Amino acid sequence: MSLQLDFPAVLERWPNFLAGAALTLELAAFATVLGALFGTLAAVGRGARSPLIAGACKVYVETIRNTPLLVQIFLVYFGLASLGLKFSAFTVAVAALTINVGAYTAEIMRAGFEAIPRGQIEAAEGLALSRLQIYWHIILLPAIEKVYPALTSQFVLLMLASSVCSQISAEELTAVANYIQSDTYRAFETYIIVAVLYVILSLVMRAGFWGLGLVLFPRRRRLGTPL
Amino acid sequence: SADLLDDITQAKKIRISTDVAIPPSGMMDSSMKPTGSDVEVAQLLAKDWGLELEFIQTTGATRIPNVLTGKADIIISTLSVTPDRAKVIDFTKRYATLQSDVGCLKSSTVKDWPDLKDKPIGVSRGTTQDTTLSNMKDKDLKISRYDDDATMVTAAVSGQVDCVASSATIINQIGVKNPSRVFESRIPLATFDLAIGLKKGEQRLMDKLNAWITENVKNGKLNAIYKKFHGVELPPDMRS
Amino acid sequence: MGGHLNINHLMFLGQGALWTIGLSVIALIGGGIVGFVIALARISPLKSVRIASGVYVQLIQGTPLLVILFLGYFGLAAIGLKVSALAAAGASLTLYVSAYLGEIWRGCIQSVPKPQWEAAEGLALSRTQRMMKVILPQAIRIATPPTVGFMVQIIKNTSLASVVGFVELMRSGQIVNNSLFEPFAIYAIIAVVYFAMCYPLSLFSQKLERRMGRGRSNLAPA
Amino acid sequence: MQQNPSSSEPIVSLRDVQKSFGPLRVLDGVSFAVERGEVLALIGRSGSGKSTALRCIDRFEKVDGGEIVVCGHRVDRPDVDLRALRQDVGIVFQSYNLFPHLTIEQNITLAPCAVKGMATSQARDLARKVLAQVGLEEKLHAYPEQLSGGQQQRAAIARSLAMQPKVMLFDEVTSALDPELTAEVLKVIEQLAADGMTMVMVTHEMGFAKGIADRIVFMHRGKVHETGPASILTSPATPELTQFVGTGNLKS
Amino acid sequence: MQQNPSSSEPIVSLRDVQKSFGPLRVLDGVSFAVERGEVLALIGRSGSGKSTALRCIDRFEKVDGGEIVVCGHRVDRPDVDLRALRQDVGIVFQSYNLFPHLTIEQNITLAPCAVKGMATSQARDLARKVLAQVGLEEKLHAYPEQLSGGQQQRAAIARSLAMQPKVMLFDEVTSALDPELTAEVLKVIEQLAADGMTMVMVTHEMGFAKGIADRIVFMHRGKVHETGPASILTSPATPELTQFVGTGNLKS
Ligand SMILES: Nc1ncnc2c1ncn2[C@@H]1O[C@H](COP(=O)(O)OP(=O)(O)OP(=O)(O)O)[C@@H](O)[C@H]1O
Ligand SMILES: Nc1ncnc2c1ncn2[C@@H]1O[C@H](COP(=O)(O)OP(=O)(O)OP(=O)(O)O)[C@@H](O)[C@H]1O
Ligand SMILES: [Mg+2]
Ligand SMILES: [Mg+2]
Repeated sequence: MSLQLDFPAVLERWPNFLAGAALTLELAAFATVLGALFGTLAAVGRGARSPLIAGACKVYVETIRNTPLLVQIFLVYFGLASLGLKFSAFTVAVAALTINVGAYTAEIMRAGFEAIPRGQIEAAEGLALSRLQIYWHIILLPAIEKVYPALTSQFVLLMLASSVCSQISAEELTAVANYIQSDTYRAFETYIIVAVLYVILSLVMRAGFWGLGLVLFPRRRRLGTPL
Repeated sequence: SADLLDDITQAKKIRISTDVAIPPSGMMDSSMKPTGSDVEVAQLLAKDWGLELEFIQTTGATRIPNVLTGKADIIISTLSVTPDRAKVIDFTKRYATLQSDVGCLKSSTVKDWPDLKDKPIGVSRGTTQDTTLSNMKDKDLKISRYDDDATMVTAAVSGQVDCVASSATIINQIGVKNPSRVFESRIPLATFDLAIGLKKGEQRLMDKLNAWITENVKNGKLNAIYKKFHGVELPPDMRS
Repeated sequence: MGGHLNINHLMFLGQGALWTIGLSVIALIGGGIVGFVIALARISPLKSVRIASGVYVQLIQGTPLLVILFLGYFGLAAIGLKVSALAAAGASLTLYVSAYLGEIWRGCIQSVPKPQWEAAEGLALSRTQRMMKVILPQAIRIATPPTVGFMVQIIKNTSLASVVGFVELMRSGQIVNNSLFEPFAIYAIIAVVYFAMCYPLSLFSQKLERRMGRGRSNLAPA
Repeated sequence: MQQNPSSSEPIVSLRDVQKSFGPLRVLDGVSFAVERGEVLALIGRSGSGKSTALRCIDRFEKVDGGEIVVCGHRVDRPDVDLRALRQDVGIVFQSYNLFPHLTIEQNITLAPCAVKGMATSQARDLARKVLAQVGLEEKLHAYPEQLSGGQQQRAAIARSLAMQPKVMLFDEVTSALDPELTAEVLKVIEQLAADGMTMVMVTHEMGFAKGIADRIVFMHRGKVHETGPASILTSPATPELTQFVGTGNLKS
Repeated sequence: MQQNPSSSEPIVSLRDVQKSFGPLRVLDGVSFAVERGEVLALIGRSGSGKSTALRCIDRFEKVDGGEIVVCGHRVDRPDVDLRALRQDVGIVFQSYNLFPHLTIEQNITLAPCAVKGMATSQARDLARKVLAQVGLEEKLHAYPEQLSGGQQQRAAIARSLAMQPKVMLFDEVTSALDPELTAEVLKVIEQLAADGMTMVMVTHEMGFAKGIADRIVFMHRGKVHETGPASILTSPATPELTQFVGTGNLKS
C-alpha cells in the first residue's frame, strides 16, 4: 500500500457532500420533469403531418443524441454568454440537461407510441374520438406504461451525467468532490464516498419512480403486476 | 525501490506532473507543443540532470494524487505552498512566486471587497485563490468555481463573470483574448510561493532539487524563464 | 499563445479524435467480453450468481463514469498496482460498458420467446446446446441494433477519460481553446466531429432495427 | 352532410366498390345493400376480402372506386365527416381492443363523454344499462385483463352500443374464443338482432349465420360470388360455395 | 434409469397427479394411462388443466404429488434423466415454435445431430424422410417464415418425428389455423395414428377426436371427469360432458 486511507478527515466535510448531493438531486428533478414534457412534445412532433415540424424534431433528437453532453453544456453556457444573455449556472445546467434528456425521452416515447397496437387506435377511431382525444386518452398513458422502465433508467442516467455540470460552476456532488479532494488531498477517499452517494441517489430515484408508477398506473397496482 | 532518486536515476527518466491547460505556466504553442514557464522549468531540470523528460498531463485537481500514487515523480505546476498541502506532500524551496489578485472588468466600479457583494467571482476550483476566497466567510462573496483556469478565463472572456480571482498574469490575459472585455487587477489577494512538490520522505531527492533551485536562481535562469512568460521579473528578495 | 485556428490545431484535434476511437474500441472489446459473461451470469440457474451479478450491475450503473475512471486510475495505484493511464482507462471503461452491455444482452436473450426455449428443451437438447444453437443465434439478431446504438454512448463517454490525463477529442478541444479562446467556435467543431463519428452508427442501428422489425413480424406466433 | 335516410333507403349500400393493396386487387366490384333492421352475414374463405369490405364501410380503408353510402354519409368521398360517420356506425373487431388501462366502465363512458359531451353521471348510468344488455353488470369496475375472452368481447360490444349506433359491424368477433365463450357472445348478438339492430357480420360460424342472418353474402376473390337468404348455405348454387361449406363442416 | 417397458405395461401412466400454481389447484388427482399404439384425446373446457397435464408428462411442469411413468422414466422423481425422457417423448405445441433462424432441414437435423450424435449426411436423409411423411419434401431449404401456418405446424411435427419418439404429445396443434389449414395437419396426424404411433392429444376438434381417438379423457376442474371410447361424445354419461359437447356442436 503506497497510500494510507483516512476517511474521517474527509467525512468531516459531510455538510458539503450533503449540499452537493442535494443540488445534484435538484438538477435531476428539474431536468426530469421539464425533459419529460419537452421530450414527449418532440415525440409527438416527430409523428406530425407537417414535414417541417417532423424534420425539426428529428434534427433536434439526432443532434443531441450524437454529441456528448459536456459539449452541449459548454455550447449553451458560452453561447448564451456570447449573445449577452447571463443566467445562473443552475439555470444553464437545467436548460442543458433538459435539452439533452428531452432528446432521449423523445426517442423512448416514440417507441412507446409505436408499441400501441394499431387495433387500439382503430377501436378509438371507431368510437369517433378525435385525433387529440386519441393521443390523450388512448396512447399517452399506455405508451408511458410500456416504456416506463426505459424512461426511469434514462432519468437515473441523467442524474449521473449531471456530474459534468461541475465544469460550468454548478456546485453539484462531483464539484464538491473535486473541491474537497483538492482541499484535503484525500482524492481516493473522497471519490469512494462520492461513488457511494451516487449509488444511494440512484436508488432513491428508482424508489421514487417506483412510487410514481403506483400512482400513474392504478391498474398495475390493483392487479399487482409489477413494472 | 529504496529511494525515489535512485529510481529516477536508474530509469534515466523523470516524470513530471504538469497541467498544460493553465497559461502562461503550462499551455500549448501554435504547433501544439507544450510550452509555458513551468514547462521550461521542467525542461531545464531534466536537461541539467541529464534525464529524459516525461510530462504527466494533469488537471488542477489531479496534480497531487499523481505523485501520491506514484504516477509522477514530482509536480511542477504552479503549486503554491500552503500548510494544508504540506500535511500531505513535501515542498522544495520556492522556484517562483505568484501574485494573486481579484481582477474586474475595466468598466466596472469595483474598488474594494464590499463592492464585490453579489457579483460572481470566477475562480479555478481547488486553487489557493479558491481556498482563500472560500475562507472569507464574513465577506458574503459569491464564488463561481470552474474546473480549470482555461474554463474560468473562457467564462470571463465570454461574459459569464465580470470578476475573477487569479494570478495577475492571467487577469491581464483576458483582455488580450477579447479586446472588448479588458480585465485589470483591483484588489490584491496574496502572494504565494510556488515550489516543486514531491511525495513525503524523499529527503535525498528533496536535497538535490533544493540545490538545483538555489543554483538556477543564482545564475538567473529561472528569472529569465519567468520574465519570458509573465512579463515581470521574480520579486527582488528572491533574486538577491 | 493566441492566434488563429491553424492546421496544427486541427491536427491536434484529429489526434484527439483518433484517441477517442481507440479508447472506444478498447472499451467495446473489453466491455463486450465481460458483458457477455455478465449477461449469462444474470440468467444463471444459480441464485447466488444471479444476485452477485445483479449487485455488480447496480453498483456500476449507479456510479458516474467520471467517478469510476477516477477510482480506476488512482484506486489501482493506491492498492499498489502500477498501471498506465491507458490500462486504467481501459479497465474503467470495460467495467462501465460491461454493466450496460450485460443488461442489454440479458434482455435480448430473455426476449427470445419462452416457447422457443421449451421447444428446444422438448427436443432433448442440453442447456449448453439450447443456448448455443437455439437461443443465442436468435438473441444476436435482436441484440445487434441496441449494441450498435450503445457504441454511440461509448464514443461520447470516452470524453470523460480526460480526467485521467487522456488527451482525447474533448480534452484536445479544451487545450486548443486555451490558446485561442474561441469557445463557441471550437466546441462547435468538436460537436461536429463527435456527430460525424456517432451519427453513422446511429443510422446503422436504426436501419438494422427497421429491417429486423420486418423480419420479426413474419415469425411464427409464440 | 348527414341526411335522414328515408326508411325505404338502405342504411348501408356498396356499389361496385374497388380496392387494391399495391398490386393486389382485394375488392373487385363489390355491391350489396343492408336494409334497416336487417342482419347480413359476410362469409368466404380467408383472404377473400370480407374484412376489407367491412373496414371500407367504416372508412378504415379508403376505396379506389365505386360508391359507399352509410346512413346518408358518402363514405367514398374524401370530404366525408369521419366523426359523424362513426357516431352512426359501431364496429367490433376480432381482437376486442378494449383499452387495457381503463376499467370497463371507463372504457364505455369515454366516447359518450368525450365525443357527445355527455355528463359523467349520465354516462355511468348508460354504462350500467349497456353492460346489463350484454350480461356483465358486475364487471363495471374490473380491468379488461381480469375478464375472460368472451367477457371482453361482450364488453367491447357494450362499448359500441353506448354510442347508440344505427348500424353495427362485427368482424369475426368469436374466432379467438373457444366454443363455450363463443356461445355467450353469440347469444348477445342474437338478442341485438331480436331488438332490431341493423348488423353486418363477418363470420366463420356457419351454424350461427344460418340461424340469425336475414341474408348471406358469399365473397370469393374480391367479388360477391353468391348472395341470398340463409338457405343458400344448405343448397348452394355455385361450386365454390359448395366447397366452402364443405370444408367449414370439418369443424363439426 | 430407462427400462424397456414390457408390452403389457402402459407407455404413459399418471396416478393421482396433483399440481397447483400458487393457490390455484390445476390438477387435482388426475389418473389415466396410455397403451402402446393407442391414441388418447384429452378434452375439456378452457382452464380445465389439459395443457398442464400434457406438460407434466414431458416434465415441463414439476408435479406436486402422484406418480407419472413415461416409457419407464419416473417423471415425478426429481432425479429423472430429463434428456433421456425427452428422447422418448415428442411434443408439439399450438404455436409451432420452429427455430426461425434455421431452415426446415436444420430445424429437423439439429436434435438428432446434437443429442444422438448422428452424422450430418444420415440426419439429412432422415429429414427428407420425415418431411415426406408430412408431405413437405419440397420445403427442405425454406425458412419457417416462408411457410404457411399449416405447413409450419407439419414441419414441427416432422421435427419431433425425427427424434423417433415412442410417444407423441400434441397440444391443440390446429387451433391457430383456419379450417383449410387445419384439415391438412389433421390428415398428417391421422396418418401417424394409422402407422401405429402412440399419441396423447389435447384438442377442440370434436369431430376429429371422435374419428381418430381410441379413448377420450374428459377433464373438468382439474379432474378426469369421464373417460371411455369415442362413443361417449355422442352419448355422454355426465351432465358436464353433455353440456360440453353441446356447446361444441355450435361449431358445426
Ligand atoms: N393493409 C393491407 N395491406 C396489404 N394487404 C392487405 C392489407 N389488408 C388486407 N390485405 C390483403 O388483402 C386480402 C384480403 O384481406 P381480408 O382481410 O379482407 O380477407 P378476409 O376475407 O377478411 O380473410 P380472413 O378470413 O383471413 O380474415 C388478403 O390477401 C390480405 O393479405
Ligand atoms: N404457469 C402458470 N402459472 C400460473 N397459472 C397457470 C400456469 N399455467 C396454467 N395456469 C392456470 O392453470 C389453469 C389450467 O391451465 P391449462 O393451460 O392447463 O388449461 P387448458 O385446459 O389447457 O385450457 P385451454 O383450453 O384454454 O388451453 C388455468 O386457470 C391457467 O390460468
Ligand atoms: Mg378478416
Ligand atoms: Mg391449453
